[in-house]
Amino acid sequence: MNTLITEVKAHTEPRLHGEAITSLPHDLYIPPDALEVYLETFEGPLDLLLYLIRKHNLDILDIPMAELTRQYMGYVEKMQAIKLELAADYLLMSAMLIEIKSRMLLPKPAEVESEDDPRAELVRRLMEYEAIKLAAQKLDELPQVGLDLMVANAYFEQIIQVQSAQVSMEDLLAAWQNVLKRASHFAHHKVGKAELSVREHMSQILRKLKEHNMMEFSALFDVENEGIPKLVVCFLAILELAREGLVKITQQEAFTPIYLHINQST
Amino acid sequence: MESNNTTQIKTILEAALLTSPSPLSLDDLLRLFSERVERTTLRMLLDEIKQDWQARKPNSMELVQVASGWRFQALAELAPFLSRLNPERPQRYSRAAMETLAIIAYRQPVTRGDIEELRGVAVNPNTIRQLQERDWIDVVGQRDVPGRPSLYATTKTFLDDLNLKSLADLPVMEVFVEQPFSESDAFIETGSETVAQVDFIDNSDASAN
Amino acid sequence: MESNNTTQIKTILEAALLTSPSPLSLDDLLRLFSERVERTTLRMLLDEIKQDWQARKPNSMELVQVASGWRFQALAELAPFLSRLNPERPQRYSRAAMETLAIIAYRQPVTRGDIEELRGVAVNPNTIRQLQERDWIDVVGQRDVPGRPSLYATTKTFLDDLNLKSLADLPVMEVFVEQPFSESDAFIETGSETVAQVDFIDNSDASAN
Repeated sequence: MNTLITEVKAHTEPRLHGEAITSLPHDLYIPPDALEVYLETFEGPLDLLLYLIRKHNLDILDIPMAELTRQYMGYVEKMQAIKLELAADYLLMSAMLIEIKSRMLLPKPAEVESEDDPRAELVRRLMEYEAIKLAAQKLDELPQVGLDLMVANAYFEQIIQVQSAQVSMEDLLAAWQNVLKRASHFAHHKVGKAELSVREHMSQILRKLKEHNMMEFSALFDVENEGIPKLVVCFLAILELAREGLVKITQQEAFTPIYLHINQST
Repeated sequence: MESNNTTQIKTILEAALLTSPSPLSLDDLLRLFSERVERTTLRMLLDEIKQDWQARKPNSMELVQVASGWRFQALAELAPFLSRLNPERPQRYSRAAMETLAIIAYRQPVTRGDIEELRGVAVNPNTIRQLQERDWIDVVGQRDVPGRPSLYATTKTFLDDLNLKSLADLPVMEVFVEQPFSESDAFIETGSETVAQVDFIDNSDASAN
Repeated sequence: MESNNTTQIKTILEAALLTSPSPLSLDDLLRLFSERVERTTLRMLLDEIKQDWQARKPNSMELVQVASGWRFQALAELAPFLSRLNPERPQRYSRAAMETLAIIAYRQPVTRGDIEELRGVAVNPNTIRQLQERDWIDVVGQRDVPGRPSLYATTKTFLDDLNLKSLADLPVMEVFVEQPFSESDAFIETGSETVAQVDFIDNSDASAN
C-alpha cells in the first residue's frame, strides 16, 4: 500500500525529472567487451531480476516495480543488441513486469489492496528461485565421489561361476510358435506328441547306428520290454529315416537279415 | 571357535568392502555368507570394523554408510593427493545443471515443465540427459496430465556420490518467510530510500514507454 | 620430522593403492607427490607397506606387484566368498538360439539347412556351438546329400535339464489346426500314441511335399 502511494506520488510529482536523466543506471554500465560474457552469466530472467534486486539492495517483499522494470529492460535491450539467444524468455518477463507495473498504477478499492498486490506472484517466484539457486550452490559445495572422495576399489580375483541360461518349456514353446508363425508353408501342419515320439526315435536310431555303423533291423526293436505302441513308433521312425535318405536298409536276399546303416553313399 | 568365526566374517567383510567399487548393502553382504549370518551380527561387525579403522594409526581409509550401503573411502584430507592420479575426474556441472539438479533433489518428483517454471527458462535437454547418464536422476513416472510428462527424481547413486544417507541429509534449503506486503517492517525501514528510487525511476519510466 | 613425513607418504600410498581400480606404476605413484619423492624411497616404502599388511592379523588384503604396477588385492582364500557378490547373471538365450533349439527339439534330426529354411535366416555357427557346449544337442549323423551336412538332435541332458522324461513330454503345439476343436480335444484325452502316429504321418508327409 505504501508503495502504491509512493508510486502515485512519484507519478504526480515529476519534480525530479532533470535529475533522473543525469543519474541514470550507474551500474548498468559495463565495459562493452565484457558485456556479452557478463550477460551470459545470468541463468534467465529471474536470475537477472534477483541480481538487480540484490545489487540495489531492494526489498524483495516490496519491489519498486518501476525501477526494477526499467533496469531490467535496459539489460534486455543490450542482450537483443548483441543477439543473445535467450531473448524470448527475457521478453516474456519484460511483458510481465510491465503488466505488473501498470496494474500497480491503477487505482484500487481500498479494502482489497493488501491481498491483491500485483507483485505477489513475481515475489513468490523470485523467492522460490533464489532458494533453489542457493540450494544449488550448497549442493555444488558438497564433496563428490571422484572429485573430493575416493572410494575403495581394490582388486580381487573373481571366480566366475558361469550360470547357464535358464530355459523353460514355455520359452521353448514360444520359440517354436514363432518359427511356425513365420514359416508359412507350415500352414495346416499339425505337430503333436506322436510326431515327437517318432522324431525322438529317429534320433535314437541314428545315435545307435553312429555307434555301431550297421545294425540288424530286428536289433532296433526291444520286443520284450516295449509295448506295441513303442514298437510301432520305432518302425515308423525307421521308415521316416529311410524316406529322408538318412539310413539305408539292405537285405542280401529274401529272408536273410535286414541291415540298417547310415547312408554314406555320396 | 566362535571368536575365530567372527574374525573370519570380519575379514571377509573388510575384503569385500575394500574391493567393491560401489557401496554394499546389508543384503549384498549377507550374500557373502550365503545368508547364514544374522543381519544384526553383520551390523555389529560393521560397526566394529569402522571403529578398528578409526583406531588405526596411521590410517588412510574410513568405513562410511551412504544411501545404498557401506563403503570404504579415503580420508578426506588425502583426496587432494589422490586426485592428482586421476586425470579423468567427473566434470563439475554448470550452474544451469546444478539448479536443475537442485530442483529435482528438493522438489521431486518434478516434470521438465516444473523446472522451467521455477527457473524461468527452457531446460536444455542435454542437461537432463547429462544427469541421467551420470545416474543421478531418473524417470519415476508420468504426471497424469495431457502429454503425460515424465516425472524426475534423484537416485541412490546421487546420494552415494554426495556422501549422503538420505534426502534428509541434503543441505537445508533456506526458506524465506513470506510476510504480507503492507506489514513489512523492512519496507518501513528502507522506506525513504524506496521513495527516492521510485521518484527517480518513474521519470525514466516515462521515457522508456 | 622425517619419520612423520614418511608416515604420511605411506598413508597416501596406501590410500591411492586401495582406491585405484587398476595397478599403479612407480610413475603414477610419483605423481601423487608431484615427483618430489625419490623413486628408491617409494620402492622402499611400498615394501614396508607390503610387510605391514603381511604382519596384520587378521588380514584381508595383500600388496602385490604385477606387470603394470602395484595393487592391493584380496587374499586368494577370500575370493570364493567375494565372488558370491557378483554371480554371473544367468544368461538368456537369444531369440535366434531359442528358435534353433526349438526346431531341433521338435523337428529332429535336422541339418543347419533345415533350420535356416524354417527360420528364413542363416544360422549363426555360434548358436549351434553354444547349444552343443551345453550338451543340449549333438550330431547324430549326416544327411546323405552333397556336403553331407550334420544332423542335430537333442540329448538326454536337454531332457534332464528341462525336467522331461521324453520328447513326447514337450508342450504340444498345434498351429492352424484344420480339425474342429472337439477332435483335438479327443486327441488329448486319448493320449494314445498310436492314434496320434497316424495323424503325424499324414501331416509330416504333407509338410515334406
